[in-house]
Amino acid sequence: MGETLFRFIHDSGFGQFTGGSMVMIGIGLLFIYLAIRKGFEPLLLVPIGFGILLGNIPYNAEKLSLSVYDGPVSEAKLDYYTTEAMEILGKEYAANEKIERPYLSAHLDLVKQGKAVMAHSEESIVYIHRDESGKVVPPPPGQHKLRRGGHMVFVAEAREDHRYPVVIPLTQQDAWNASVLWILFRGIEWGFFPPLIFLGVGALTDFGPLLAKPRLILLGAAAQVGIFGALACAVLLGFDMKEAASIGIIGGADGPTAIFTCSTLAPHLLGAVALSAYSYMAMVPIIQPPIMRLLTTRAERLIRMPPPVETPRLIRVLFPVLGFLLTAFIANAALALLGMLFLGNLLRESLVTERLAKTAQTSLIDIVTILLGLTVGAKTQASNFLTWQTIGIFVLGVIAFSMATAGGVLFAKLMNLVSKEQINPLIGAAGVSAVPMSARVVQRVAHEEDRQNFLLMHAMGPNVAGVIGSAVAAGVLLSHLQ
Amino acid sequence: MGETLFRFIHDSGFGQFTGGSMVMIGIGLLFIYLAIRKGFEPLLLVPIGFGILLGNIPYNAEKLSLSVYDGPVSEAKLDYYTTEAMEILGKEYAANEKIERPYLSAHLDLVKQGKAVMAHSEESIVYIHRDESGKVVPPPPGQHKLRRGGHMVFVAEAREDHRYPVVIPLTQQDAWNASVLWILFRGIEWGFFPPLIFLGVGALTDFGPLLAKPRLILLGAAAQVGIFGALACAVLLGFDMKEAASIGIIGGADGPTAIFTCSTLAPHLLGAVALSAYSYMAMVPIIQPPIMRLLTTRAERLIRMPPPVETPRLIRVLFPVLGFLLTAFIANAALALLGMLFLGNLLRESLVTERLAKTAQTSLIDIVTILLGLTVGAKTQASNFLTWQTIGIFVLGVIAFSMATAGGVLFAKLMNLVSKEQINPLIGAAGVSAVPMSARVVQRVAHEEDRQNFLLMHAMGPNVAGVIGSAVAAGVLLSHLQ
Amino acid sequence: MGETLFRFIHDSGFGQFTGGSMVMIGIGLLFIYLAIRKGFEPLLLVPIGFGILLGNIPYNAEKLSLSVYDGPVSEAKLDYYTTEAMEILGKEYAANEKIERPYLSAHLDLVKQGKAVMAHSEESIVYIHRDESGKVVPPPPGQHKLRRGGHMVFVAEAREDHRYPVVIPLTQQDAWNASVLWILFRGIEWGFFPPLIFLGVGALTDFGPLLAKPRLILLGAAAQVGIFGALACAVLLGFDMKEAASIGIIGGADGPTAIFTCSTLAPHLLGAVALSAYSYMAMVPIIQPPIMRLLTTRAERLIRMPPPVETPRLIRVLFPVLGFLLTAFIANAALALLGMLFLGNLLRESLVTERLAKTAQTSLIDIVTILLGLTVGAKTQASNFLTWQTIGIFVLGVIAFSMATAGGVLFAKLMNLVSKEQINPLIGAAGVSAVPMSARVVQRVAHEEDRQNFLLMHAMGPNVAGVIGSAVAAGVLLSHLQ
Amino acid sequence: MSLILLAYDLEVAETRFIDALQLSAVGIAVVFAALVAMQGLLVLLRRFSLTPAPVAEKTPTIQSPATQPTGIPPEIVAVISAAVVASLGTGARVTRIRIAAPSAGSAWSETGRREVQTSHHPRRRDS
Amino acid sequence: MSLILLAYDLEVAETRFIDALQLSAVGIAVVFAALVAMQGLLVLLRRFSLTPAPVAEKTPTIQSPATQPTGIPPEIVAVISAAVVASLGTGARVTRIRIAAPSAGSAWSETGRREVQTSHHPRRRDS
Amino acid sequence: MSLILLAYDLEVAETRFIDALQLSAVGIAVVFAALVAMQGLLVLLRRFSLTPAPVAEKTPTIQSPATQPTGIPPEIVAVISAAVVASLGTGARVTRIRIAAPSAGSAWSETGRREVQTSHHPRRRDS
Ligand code: NA
Ligand code: NA
Ligand code: NA
Repeated sequence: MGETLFRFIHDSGFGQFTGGSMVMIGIGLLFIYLAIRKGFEPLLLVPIGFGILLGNIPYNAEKLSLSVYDGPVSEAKLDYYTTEAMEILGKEYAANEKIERPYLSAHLDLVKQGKAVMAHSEESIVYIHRDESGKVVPPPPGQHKLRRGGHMVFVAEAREDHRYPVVIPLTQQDAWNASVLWILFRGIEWGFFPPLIFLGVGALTDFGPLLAKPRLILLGAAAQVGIFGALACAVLLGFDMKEAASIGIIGGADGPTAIFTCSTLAPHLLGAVALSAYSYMAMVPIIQPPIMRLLTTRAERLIRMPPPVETPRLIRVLFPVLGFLLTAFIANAALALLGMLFLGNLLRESLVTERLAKTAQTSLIDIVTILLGLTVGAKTQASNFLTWQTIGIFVLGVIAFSMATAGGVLFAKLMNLVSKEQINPLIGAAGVSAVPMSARVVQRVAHEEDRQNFLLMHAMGPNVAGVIGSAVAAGVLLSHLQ
Repeated sequence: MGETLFRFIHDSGFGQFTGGSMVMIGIGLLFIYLAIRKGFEPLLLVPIGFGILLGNIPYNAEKLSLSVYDGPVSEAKLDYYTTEAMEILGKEYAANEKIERPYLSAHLDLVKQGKAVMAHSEESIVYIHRDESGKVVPPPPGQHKLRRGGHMVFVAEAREDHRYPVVIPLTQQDAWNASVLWILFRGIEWGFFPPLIFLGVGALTDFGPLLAKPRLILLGAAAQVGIFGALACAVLLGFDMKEAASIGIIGGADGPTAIFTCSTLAPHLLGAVALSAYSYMAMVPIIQPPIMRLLTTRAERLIRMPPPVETPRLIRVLFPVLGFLLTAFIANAALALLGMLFLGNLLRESLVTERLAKTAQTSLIDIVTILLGLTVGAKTQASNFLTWQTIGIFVLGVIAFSMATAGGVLFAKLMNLVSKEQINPLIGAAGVSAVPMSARVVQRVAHEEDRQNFLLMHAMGPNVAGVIGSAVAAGVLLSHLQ
Repeated sequence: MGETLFRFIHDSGFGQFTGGSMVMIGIGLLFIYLAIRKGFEPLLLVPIGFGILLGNIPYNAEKLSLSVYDGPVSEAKLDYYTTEAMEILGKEYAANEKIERPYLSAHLDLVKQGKAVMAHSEESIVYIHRDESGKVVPPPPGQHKLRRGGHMVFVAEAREDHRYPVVIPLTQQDAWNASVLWILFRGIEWGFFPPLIFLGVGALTDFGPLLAKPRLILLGAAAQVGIFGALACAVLLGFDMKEAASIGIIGGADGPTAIFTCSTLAPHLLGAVALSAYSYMAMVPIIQPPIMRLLTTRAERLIRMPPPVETPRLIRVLFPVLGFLLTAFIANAALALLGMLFLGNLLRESLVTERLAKTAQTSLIDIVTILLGLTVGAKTQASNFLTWQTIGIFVLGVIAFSMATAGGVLFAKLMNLVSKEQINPLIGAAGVSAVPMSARVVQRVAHEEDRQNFLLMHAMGPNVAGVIGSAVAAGVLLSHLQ
Repeated sequence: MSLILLAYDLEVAETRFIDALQLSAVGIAVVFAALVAMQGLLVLLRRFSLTPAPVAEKTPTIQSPATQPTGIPPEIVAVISAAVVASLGTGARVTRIRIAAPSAGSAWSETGRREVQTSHHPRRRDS
Repeated sequence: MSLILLAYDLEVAETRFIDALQLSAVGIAVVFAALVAMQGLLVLLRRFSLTPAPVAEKTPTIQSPATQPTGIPPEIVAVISAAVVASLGTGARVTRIRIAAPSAGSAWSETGRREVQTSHHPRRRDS
Repeated sequence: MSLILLAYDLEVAETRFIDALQLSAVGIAVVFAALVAMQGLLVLLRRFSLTPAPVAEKTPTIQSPATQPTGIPPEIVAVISAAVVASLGTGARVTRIRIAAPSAGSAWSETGRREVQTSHHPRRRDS
C-alpha cells in the first residue's frame, strides 16, 4: 500500500511540480483577476485564464494523456514536421529543411520496426535508439536531450531553444491517445472555431454606421498598417516570416482573426499571440488616448460631425452579399472568416431568418467562445510560453496597437486635407477594430473637450470596417505564407 | 514586390475566375433573392444560397485548401472510387468497374514512389506522369478519359487550369489537408446533420391531428408514389439506380430525408438534389393547386369534415415509442432518421423533459440548419452542377412532386369509394409532406370554394404522416442499394 | 420482385429478430415507463431508454452500418485489443495477453492479403479463413474461443447469425464505415461529453451551502467509501480491477463521473454501469431512508442546526479557482471533469460572464444530455447486457449506494463525538451526491419526526461536496488503473 | 435528354428499368405496410384507452400553463396574463393563449380560420 | 455468481483482492486529503475576508436584479415586477423574487419549508 | 532581444526583412483595394436606391416590433409595453424601446449621450 500511495503522490501534481507550471498558474490567476475585477474582456479572459490553469496542472505524461498536446500519432502528419537538424541512417538534414519522402519512408520503416518514435504534434520528429531486445537504451552522448517540464521528452536532438519537440511516451506510441483537451482543441487546429464565432459576430453587428458613411471605411483600412508594421519589426527581432505574420495580426485587434491566422501559420505561438491580442484589446482605453492626443490638435478634436442619412433596408440586405463577394474574391484565403461574418449579418438583416440569427448570437457564439477560450489558454505551457519569444510578442503587440492607432488618426487627417467635408480625426483610432471598445474611447476623448460632441456612432463605422480590414489582411498573409 | 503582387492577383478570385464560377454565383444570388424577397423557405435557402457563393469563390487549389472538397487523402477511401475507364500498368478497367485490391496496391505503390497523385474527393482519381526529375510531364495522348457529368473522373493528367478535378498538390499529398468547409461538411458526409434536424422536427411536430384521424395516415403513404415514379423515370433518362433513388427521394418533399439518402447513395448529386427539393417545397403553392383541381370535382372539393375526438395524453406518449419500433423494424436503414424524429416527439409529449425538447426545437435545430444549409450549398460547383444531370434532376423533381400530389388525391378518392365516411380528397395532396406548406395549400383551395370549410387541421394528419412515409421509403432505398 | 421483397423482409427487423433484442427492447420500454410515469430522472432516462430501443432494432449487419458499434477499422486500434486465446501462424496467445507488435504485423499482412478480417469495435477481432478463390470457408473445429461476458472475442469464424460479434463485410473492410450512432458515440468514447455536462452542472450549482459550512465537506468525502467498498466486492465476484473500479464508481452517485470513468476503464460495461447509476440515483428515496433510520437514534434525528453566516462574494469567486487547483493537483487524472465543473461555477459566480453561464446551463447541457443519453443507451445490446455481469453490476450498485449512505451517516456521528457543535447525522446521507435528490430525502426524513426541522440547505453542502468527492475518487482510479 | 440515353447500351437500360420497377413495387408495398400497421396500432390504442381525456386538458387555463408544450416558459405565460389583465381590465385576450394547444375539436376550424386571415397577406415585411 | 468465480484461479483472485483493498485504502485517503484540504482552504479564506458581505447582497432588491445569477435576464425581472405591481397593487409578490437567492440565513429554512410543501404532491402532472 | 537576433545569420535576416517589407506593401495595398472597392460599391448602391427608406423604419413603434432585429422576441416587447403602460400610466418609457434601433439620425448623438452617462461608472458591480 505504501508503494501504491507513493506512486500516486509521485504522479500527482505535487510530485510532478515544476517552477514553470507555478509561474504559468500565476499568469492564469492574473488573467482571471484582470477579467473579473478589472473587467478586461471577461467573456474571453475568464475562459482563457482558466484554460491556463487547466493546461498547467502538472501530471505524469508517461502515464496519462491530459493536455492539449496529447493526441494520437498519425503517419499522415509527418509531412508537416520540421526539424532543427538531424542525422538518420547516415543522412544529414539541415534546420527547418522539409523532410523528403524518401526519408519519410525510411523513417516509417524504423517506426514499424520499433526503432523510432514519432512525436505527436506539428512541431517535432523524435528519434530513439533501441537495443536488440527492444529496450530503449541511452543514445550516444550528446545525441539526446531531455526537456524540463515533465511531459516532453526525447530527441536525437531537440531544437536549440528547447521548445519543441513534444513527444508521446513509448507506451502510447501508435495508439489512440487523445485527451479531452486535445479533442476540444480540434476546433482551433482545424480552424472552425474562429469562423463560428464570426458567424455570431456577424449576427450581432449592425453595419448601419458603416453603410451610412461609406467614406469612413477607409479608416478601417488605414489602421491595418499596425499589422504590417509589427510584422516587419518581428522579422527584425529574428522571428521567421510565418511567426512574424502571426504576431503582426495582433495589430488587427480582432481575436478570432488572430487565432485563425496564428493557428495556421505558427501554432506554437498561439497562446502568446491570443493572450497578447485580448489583453491589448482590453487595454485600448489605456493605449490609445495618449497617441490620439499627441497626433491631433485641439481644433481637430473639437470637430463635430453631422448625423448621417437613413440607410434603406435594401442596402442593409445587399451589403453582406456583395461585400462578401468583393472581399472574398480579393482575399480568398480568409474565405471561412469572411463568409461566416457576412452570412451572420445576412441572417440578421434579411429579417426572414431571425431565429437563426438569434441562435448564432447566443447559444452558438457562447458555446464556441467557452471552448475556444479554454483550449487556447490550455495551449500555453511553461515550455512554450516562458520564453524570450513571448516577451517579444507582447512588446510587438503594443507596437502593433500603437501603429494601428496612429495609422488611423493620421489617415483621417490626410482625408481632411484632400476633402472639403471635415471629419474628426479621432475617429481614425476606431479603425483598429477592438469592437466596440475603441469606438467608446473615441467618444470619451472627444467628449472630454466638448461636452456636446457625441462621436460614438460615427466611430462605429471605421470600427466595424476594421474587422473586415483585418480579415482581408489575414487573407493576404495566409495566401502568401501558407 | 511586383512579383509578389502579381502572384497575389493570380491567386486571387480575379486571377482564378472562370465562367462556371460566375454562373454558379448567379445561381446563389438567385436563391438568396427568392428566399428573402419571395419568402421561399428562407430558413434553408438563405444559408444554401450563401453556401453556393462560398463554394464558388475561385481560388488557386494548388496552394490553398478552401472548398468543401479539400479534405485529407486517405487510402481507405479508394475503395469507394468508381472510374469511367482506365488503363494502368497495362491492365484495362471498364466503366464503373469496382477497382480491385490488387490494382489499388499497385496504385498505392505509385503514389508512394511519387509517381501518382490521388485526388481528394469521392469524385476523382487522378494519375499524373512524372519524369525522372520529378516534374509533371504530359501523358501519352489518349490515355485519359473523362466521364460525362463532371462528377467521376479518371484522368491521366490534371486539367490545364488545375482547378477541376481539384488535384492535391504533391506537397500536401498524404497529408492532413482539411479546409474549414470540409470539416463542417462531415456533418452531412457522416450523416448526422439530417438526424439532428429531425430531432428538432420531432420536438416541433404535433402529431395530434394524425392521432385523431388514424385513417388519414394512408394518404401519407399514397403520396410516396412520387418517389418511386420519379425513380423509374430517372432510370429511363440514364441515371444509375443509386442516382435514380436519390432523385426520386425529392418526391418525399422532405429536406433532411433527401439529404440523408442522397449523401449516402449519390453524394455527387447532393447539391442539385437538395436545391431541387427545397425549391419545389417552397413552390408547393404553385405546383399543387392545378393538379388538385384537375383530379377532383367541385362536389368533392366542397366536402366538409367533422372535428375529431380528443386524443388522450397516454396515446400521445405511446405513439412516438411504438411508432418508432414499428417503422424501425420495417425500414431499419432509416434508423437514425426515424429514431431522432420520434425521440424528439417523445421529449415533447412526455411533459417531463420539456427543457430538452425546447433546446432541440431552438438552438440545436438552428445551429445544425445553418451548417447544413451552408455546406450543402458549398457542395455545388460548376463542374458538378452546370450539367445535363442537374437539368434532368430539376425536371424529375417537378415530376416527383406532381405524381406525389396526384397519388395522394386519387387515393383519397379511392378511400371514398370503399368507405362510408367521406373525406375531402383535397387533403390527399397534403400527404407529400412539405410541412406545413402543403396543408396550407389544401386549406386555401378548399376555402376558395366554401368560405366555411376549414381543412387545415385535417390536412395536418396526412402532412406529418408523409414525413414518416418518406423516411420509410428512404429506408427501403438505402437498404436495397447500399 | 418476389426475391427483392424476400430479401427486404430477410434484412428487416422481423427477419433479423432474436430473443435477445426482444428482451432489450422490453428493458428500454421499462426505463421509458419509469422515467415518464414514475418520474425517475426523466431528463436522462428518457434518452437512455429510447437509446436502448435504438441500439436493439435488429438489422442485417452484413449489409448495413447502423449500430453504435459500426465504426471504421483502424490499425491504430489493434493495440488495445485483448483476446481470450488464439493461435495464429503457429503461435499461441493466452487469455488477455496483450497482442504484441510482431503478431500485429503478421495479422495486418493477412488482412492486406485479404485472408483475414478485422472486426469493427473494441469488442472483437475476427479471423476468417478464405480458400484460394477468396470464399469464406468454415475453420477447423475448435479453433475459436469466446470470452465470458460477450465483450471480447477472438473467433476463427463469424457467428452463425452474422450478428455478434459484428463482422465488417469484406467489401467494407479497410473502408470508412461509420454509422451515425458510432459518430455520435465519439462524445463518450473520446470522453468529452461528461466534462461538457459538468460545465453545465457547475454553472447550475450553487456552492453557497458548502461555503457556508466548510466542516460538512467531510461528509462528502465519507460517502465515497461506497465506491471503494463496491470495488472490493466486485473483485471478489471475479471482475478484474478495471471493471471493478468502473462498478465501484456507481457508488459515487454521479452520472457523468461514472460514464467518464467507465468509458475509459471498461467500455464494455458502459451500458450496465450507466443504467445502474441513473436507476439508483432515481431510487435514492427508496434506498436511503431505511439505512438512515437504522443507523441513527430518534434523538439524533431531532437535532436542529442553526442557519449559517453569509458567504461574501469574494469567496464565491475564489472558491472555483482555488478549489480547482487543489483538487486537480491531487487527482489530476480527473482534470477534465474537475476543470469543467469549476469553470462552469466560475462563469456563474464571477457575474461578468453571465451570458456564458446561461448558455452552459441551458442549450449546451441539454444538447449534450440528449446525445449522451441516447448513445449510452444504444451501447447496451443483448450480447453484452443480458449477462451475469449485468446482474452482478446491479447488485453491486445497490451495495455501493447503501455503503455510501451508511458511510456518510456514521461519519457524521463520529464528528459529533469529537466536536462540540452537534450536527444532525441524517445529513451525512446527502454526501452520496445524487444532487439534489438525496438532500431532499434528508429533509423529508428529518421533517417526519420534527415538523419544524428544515435540513434541506444544510444537506446541500455535503451533497455538492459529494460531487467533488466522487470526481476525486475517479481521478485516483483513472490514475492508478489506466 | 435522349443524348444521355444514347450513351448507354439499350439492353443495360432495359434491365435497369425492370429493376427500378421491381424496387418501386417493393418500396410502395413496404411504405403502405408500415403506415397501415401504424394505423392499426393507433386504432388498437384508441380502443384500449377508452378513458376520456382529463378535463384539465380540454380547457387548459392559465393556472396550468406547464401542460402546454409551447416552448413558452411558464413565467412568461404568467407575466403575459398579468400584463394583459392589468392593461385591458378584461380576460378577452387570455383566450388567445388557450388557442395555442390545438387539441380541442373546435380549435381545428378555428386554426383553419386563422390561417385564412393571415393568408390574405402573402407579402412579407421586407417588401 | 459463484460460477463466474470458479472460472478464475483462486490464487489470482486473492492477489487481486489484496490489490483492491490497497487501492481502496489509498483512494479513501486521497479523497479525504482533498476534501480536508478544501475545508482548510475555506476556513482560511473566511478568516482573511472578515469584511461582512455587502448589504446589497443580503437583501437583493428589484433595483439590482443583475446580481442574481438566476438565468432570468434583467429585463424579464423588471417586467415581472412591473406586471405584478400593476396587477396586484401590492409588493407582496416581489418577495418571491428575493427568495431565488438562497444566501440569507433565514432563506435556508424557508427553502426547506417550500420543499416540504411541494413534497406532499409526489405525483406528476402526467398522471 | 539582441541575443535572439545574434542566433541568426545576418544575411538571412536581411533577405527576410526585405521580404517582409514587400509583403507589407502588398498587404496594405490589398487591404486598401478591398475597402476602397467596398466604399465604391456602397456609393453605387446608394445612388441606385434613391427611394427614401420606408417611413415605418424611420420611426419604429411598438406596433411593429418585429422589424427590430434586437433579439428580443415580439411577445416580450408587447409585454414590456403593456406592463410599462399599465404601471406608469404614461408613454414616457416607450421611447426607450425605440432607441434600440440606431438608424434614425438623432439616435446617433443620443447613443453617444447614453455612452457618456454610463462611462462615469467604470467600476463594475463586483466591486
Ligand atoms: Na482590425
Ligand atoms: Na413525404
Ligand atoms: Na458522489
